[in-house]
Amino acid sequence: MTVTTETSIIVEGLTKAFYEPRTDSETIALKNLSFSVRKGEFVCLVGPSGCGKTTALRVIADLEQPLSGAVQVVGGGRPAVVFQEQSVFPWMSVQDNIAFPLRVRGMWRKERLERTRHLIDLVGLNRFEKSLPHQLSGGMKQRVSVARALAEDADVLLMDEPFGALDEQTRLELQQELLRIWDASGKTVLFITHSVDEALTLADRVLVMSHRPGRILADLQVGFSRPRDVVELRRDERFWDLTYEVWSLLKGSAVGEGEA
Amino acid sequence: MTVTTETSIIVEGLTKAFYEPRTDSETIALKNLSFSVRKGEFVCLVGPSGCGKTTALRVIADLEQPLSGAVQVVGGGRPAVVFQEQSVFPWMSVQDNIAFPLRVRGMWRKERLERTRHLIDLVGLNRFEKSLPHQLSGGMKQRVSVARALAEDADVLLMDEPFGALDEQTRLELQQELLRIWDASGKTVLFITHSVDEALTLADRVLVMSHRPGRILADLQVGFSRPRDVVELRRDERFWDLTYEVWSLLKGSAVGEGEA
Amino acid sequence: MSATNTNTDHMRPAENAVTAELSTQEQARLRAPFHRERVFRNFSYFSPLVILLLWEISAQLGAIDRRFFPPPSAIAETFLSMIVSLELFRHIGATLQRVAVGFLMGAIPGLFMGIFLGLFLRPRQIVGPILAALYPVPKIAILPLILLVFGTGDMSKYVIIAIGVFFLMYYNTFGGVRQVPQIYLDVAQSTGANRYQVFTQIALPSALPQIFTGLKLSAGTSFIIIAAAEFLGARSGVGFFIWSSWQTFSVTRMFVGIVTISMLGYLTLTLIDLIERRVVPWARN
Amino acid sequence: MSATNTNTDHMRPAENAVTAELSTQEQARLRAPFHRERVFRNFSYFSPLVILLLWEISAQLGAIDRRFFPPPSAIAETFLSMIVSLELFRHIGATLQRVAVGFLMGAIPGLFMGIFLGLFLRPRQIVGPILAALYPVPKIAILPLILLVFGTGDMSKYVIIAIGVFFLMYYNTFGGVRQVPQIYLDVAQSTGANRYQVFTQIALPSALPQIFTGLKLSAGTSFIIIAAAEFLGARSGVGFFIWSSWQTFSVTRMFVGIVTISMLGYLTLTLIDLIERRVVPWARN
Amino acid sequence: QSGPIEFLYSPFTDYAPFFVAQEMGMFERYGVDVSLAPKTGTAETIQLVASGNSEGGAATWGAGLFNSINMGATVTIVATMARMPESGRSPSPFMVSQQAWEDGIRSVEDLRGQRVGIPGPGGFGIYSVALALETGGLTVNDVEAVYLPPPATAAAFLNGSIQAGWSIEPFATRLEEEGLAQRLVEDHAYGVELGFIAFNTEFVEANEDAIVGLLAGYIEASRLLDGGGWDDPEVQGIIGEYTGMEPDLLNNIAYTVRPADGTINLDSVRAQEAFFHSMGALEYEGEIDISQVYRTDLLERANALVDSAQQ
Ligand SMILES: Nc1ncnc2c1ncn2[C@@H]1O[C@H](COP(=O)(O)OP(=O)(O)OP(=O)(O)O)[C@@H](O)[C@H]1O
Ligand SMILES: Nc1ncnc2c1ncn2[C@@H]1O[C@H](COP(=O)(O)OP(=O)(O)OP(=O)(O)O)[C@@H](O)[C@H]1O
Ligand SMILES: [Mg+2]
Ligand SMILES: [Mg+2]
Repeated sequence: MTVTTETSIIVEGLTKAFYEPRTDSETIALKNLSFSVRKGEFVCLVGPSGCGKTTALRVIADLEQPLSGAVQVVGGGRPAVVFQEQSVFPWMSVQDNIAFPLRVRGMWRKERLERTRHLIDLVGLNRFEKSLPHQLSGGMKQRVSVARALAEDADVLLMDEPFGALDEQTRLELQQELLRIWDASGKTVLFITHSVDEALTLADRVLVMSHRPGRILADLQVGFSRPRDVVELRRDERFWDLTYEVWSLLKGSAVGEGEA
Repeated sequence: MTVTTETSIIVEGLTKAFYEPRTDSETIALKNLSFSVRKGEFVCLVGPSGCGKTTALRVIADLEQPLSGAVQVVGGGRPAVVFQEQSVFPWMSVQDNIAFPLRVRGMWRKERLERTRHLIDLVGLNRFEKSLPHQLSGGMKQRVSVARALAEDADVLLMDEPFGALDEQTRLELQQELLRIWDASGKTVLFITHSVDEALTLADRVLVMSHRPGRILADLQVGFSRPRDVVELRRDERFWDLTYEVWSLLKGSAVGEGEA
Repeated sequence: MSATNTNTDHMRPAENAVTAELSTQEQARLRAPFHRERVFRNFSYFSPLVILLLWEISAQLGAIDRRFFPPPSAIAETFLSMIVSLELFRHIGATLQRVAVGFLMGAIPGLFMGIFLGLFLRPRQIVGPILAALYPVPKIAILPLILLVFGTGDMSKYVIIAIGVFFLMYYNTFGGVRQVPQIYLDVAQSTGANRYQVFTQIALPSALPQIFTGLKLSAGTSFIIIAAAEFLGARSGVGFFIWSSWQTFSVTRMFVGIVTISMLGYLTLTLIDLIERRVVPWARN
Repeated sequence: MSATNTNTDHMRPAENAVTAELSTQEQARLRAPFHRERVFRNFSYFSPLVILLLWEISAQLGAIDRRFFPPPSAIAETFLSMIVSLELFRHIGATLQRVAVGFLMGAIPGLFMGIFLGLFLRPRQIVGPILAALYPVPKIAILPLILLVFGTGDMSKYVIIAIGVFFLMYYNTFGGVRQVPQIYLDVAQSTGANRYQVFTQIALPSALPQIFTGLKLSAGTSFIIIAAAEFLGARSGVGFFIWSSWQTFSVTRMFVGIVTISMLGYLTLTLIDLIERRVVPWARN
Repeated sequence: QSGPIEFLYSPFTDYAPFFVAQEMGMFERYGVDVSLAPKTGTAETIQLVASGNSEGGAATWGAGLFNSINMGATVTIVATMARMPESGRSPSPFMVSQQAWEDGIRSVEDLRGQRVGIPGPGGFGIYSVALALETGGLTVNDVEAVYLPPPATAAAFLNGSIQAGWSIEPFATRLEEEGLAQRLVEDHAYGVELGFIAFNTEFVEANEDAIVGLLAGYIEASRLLDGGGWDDPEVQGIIGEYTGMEPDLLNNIAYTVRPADGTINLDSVRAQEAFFHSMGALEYEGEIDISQVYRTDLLERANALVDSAQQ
């Protein structure tokens, strides 16, 4: 772990709402959200569906503007993003999709394909380099998105449920790879997941959000030593304590959107 | 459990391949896949990403034709399907999306909205009936798809990772609701999931698929009594035995696509 | 390894969170861009006036020959006198009526043909090439034949417009339907939707954005075609007015006609834009 | 509660599964639809011949007036004699050259303007209405002005075609770009792509299907327009040939011209279709 | 003047002298370099010439010309382009459709209230139709005018959209051959001035010699044609090239003619002006001052040139 005391992401009093001119109505997605992520830290964000996780991530990625409050990504470079939605370009082959961030930087095709070859290995798509996305399964497309974000080699990685559609085996492998890359590179990672297991396996800290409009309900330090063994972890009493804590926080908060 | 001895879904020697005329190459998704599902049974299908689960489901739903082998859905009516992909119609409001299958049957708008109101409750989208999909979060869209499939009230329900993008709390709630509906209605359910936990929580039987081209590696009976309590279940030794069995099956089979 | 910083109010009752409201300033800031947009948009409808302004200036400065490009002020003068004498209205009425009928006669079949061939492979393969072969037939060359079949009256003008509109609507609708994501068709098929339902519930709405492109192209083209068609066998209509003015070298009157027909077209296009904004609310922006 | 029916071969080495192969019959069955499709498609290019057949029959049966609709066999005869005398080739050459130049002069700016206005709000709001106001200006009415500005030579013909093509390409490209899913633009923005890259890497490929619709419409329209443009002030080209045949009521010759120009248009449309199939392989079917 | 003189024409046999002069080297012989540019109507010709975009051109009389002169178009008229012959078959007969003929319309009087095809409201066509109707005591207002160009006229004759209409050779002959229409009046327009040759005024003033040369070539070609040259296969080939007509169509039809010296019959022009006045097509009162734009000296010099060359 290369967590320092420098701050990497600062979210301060962030409020974000969506306005619908047709009905002159508004949806408040985030209200006064504050948290920060230190440089090199791996933070997971969990919270009920529709609570504003994606919205927060989009504001941090500078894809949306805050209504009030401030968001800052400290230090050079823009964050790399893995989107929750299917975001693979249908007109590019798997390898071109993955190498796209390098193309943006003006790298030659030969070089960028060389540089991203190991990412194709990493996500297990070796025979599919030249396939177009419509020839892939749902999980395979998701793996392409992950590889694309890793290709950027940014200091900050924003990941929105990146392993959502993967079988456990592939998911575990990619989790391990992500941790390895994170550990070796000192990247800052903000990782949205709906799996408490996953959050506890990966994170230094878990932020638990309330249901919409999202606020931070709890900021839990996850103190397990690294590298973490998935099976070992589950034998640890503290794992279940934390799981229980997160669950009860979510339970107190997550109700069907309309039942509140 | 209302499992009878009648068969509901029969898959017999199913082979399915995709041909790419540009390169004159083929991808064999399924090779000689055979299994059957009894009427009223709840069967989960797990397997590595890209192994052909979605393909199998699409053939059963009559959206693709088998290359060889046979697929039969016994008894009246076509199955209801929840797709893995985002499949909510962007031009329809949440309530119209959910009521779409009833519209297909020629029901009047008033009646079909009435009939589907409880489904909107069920998936917790009460304040969003009139919202358009682009105003929803990823998980909310997925909940719309689930509600739409339930609106069909078909005898056979085919679900492709329906709860993939949901937080655990919402997911647990919907799992319980699904089980309740299944129990009350005697539906046959074929449920694809990448979560072994989920499979063991829901299923009467778990089918484990090999990596591509997909075959059935194991057909595991899940004998827990119902209704199942999620927390209780995890205290049961057999749960962990089964988990271990599935995992080791998957581990033996699931390798990155290209590494084989 | 345990909660260090649990937000103190995390046990607030959930209702509280839902009643969370925006401050007045936030409310205002949230709406401001939309209001600004609306204002800007309303102004932007008048941006074509820039052309007239440039033209007026060039004419006044003598940069362009006033005999052949009379300044908009002169055109406006004639325009007003023709409005007062109601002369123009007769022509406008005739043109609008022909455009409306011809437009509908072409757009409706084009729309249906586009959806139909977009959805079904075999008809597409057989009928598609036939339409592709008919499309480039030079309409002006077969005008006498159209007159032969439909007479010199308004029917032949409807038909001429309808032919032009048909192909624009057909190709755009077709393209739109071909781009309907397969998943939507799969959903429809899995619910047992029949062909008619796939037609109306899936293909049509999903192709709407491109259908609107077709409508805009068709509307613009209708006015272009009617101007040409009214050169033939008509005694009324803005196209006739332009042509007869030109025959007698009444340049200012001719420009009154050109500006009138362009304005009619522009208003129609703007109207379609407004309708699109209402009917396709899910599109980007 | 435990494995009851474990497939015996689940421990087969993984390689085995990958080397799993289809039987020869399966191979054949897998490819059969594609071969069948190819054959059918190749045949379907000739479906327009059906029109000629129906026409021939009607003419032979006397159902249509042969003075105005001479049977295709008679047209073919004249056609052949003109091919032999090389007379037609001069006209075809002139027409094709004008169409090619005019098409490019209109399509390229139309494409760029469509992408540009599709991506950027402010330019769209200012320039969009100006284009909408210019689009319905009746081209035939401003022909004299075009002649005045561009002279009586080929340049004015290029310009006339270019104007028509411009708007078709602009509106279609614009529509396509407006439909680019926001997520793709978000991806580009998050990787720090500059405007030029968004232009070429995202907006252009994503709008390609609709751009192809625009290309097809433009190509068809180019041939329609050139026929009209060559009516006025040309002494070569298929349009001139048609027109002079009409002037002398040489109906069979006129149809030779009409069929020639339609065939040129049809071939161009078919060519664009083939290119589309290669360039947009990700589209449905 | 550098480069060739751009001279505007329409692809009709009326303009044949220009084609012949160009292709048979007559312009060249008189020392002018001419490039013939096709155009459509009188209005375009005037516009292009007056604005200096083209140096000169030939076009037909009509409301367009009168109005443009009135509004100060800077053109100078120098010679006639063509006129109707004084006798014999008309190159532009007034025709009645076969169907109307069979329905009993055998004379101009029978056309009262019927539909009559006219090419347009401002040119020779409507004037010619008015003259034809006058032979039966009718005016244009006694019939229903339907504006149609020749090709559409054929269709309109067949489907009964018009009962009678203007026509022109070789279209008229073809209509007869196909049994679509018959000649009803032939003698209505004898001697009527059809068109003129005009140049940009500034250009004329600066290039008198070139214009004299061009006119000389034109006069020589006219004399060749009106002296029986129409039957020459070489001439027919040239005309076919410019008009898109098959050479055999050029036999057996009537042609417009030109006086040997190319002068304009101003009385005919005045009569046309009066007619368009009566139609309300002119934007001024009274007569325009044609002499202001009509120069005869250049034509005289050209005639002298040709005469001396032909001796
Ligand atoms: N339309 C297609 N064209 C070509 N290949 C395809 C197509 N659809 C699927 N495939 C291939 O078939 C295989 C199985 O795909 P499928 O979607 O069934 O996988 P899956 O088991 O659902 O995976 P996941 O869990 O990732 O969704 C994959 O290797 C994929 O590349
Ligand atoms: N473009 C939009 N217009 C209107 N409302 C929106 C828009 N995007 C999001 N919302 C609303 O904002 C809220 C938060 O959405 P967000 O996508 O951030 O949720 P989330 O936490 O990512 O949920 P999930 O886990 O389901 O993906 C939701 O209630 C949603 O309806
Ligand atoms: Mg989200
Ligand atoms: Mg799948």
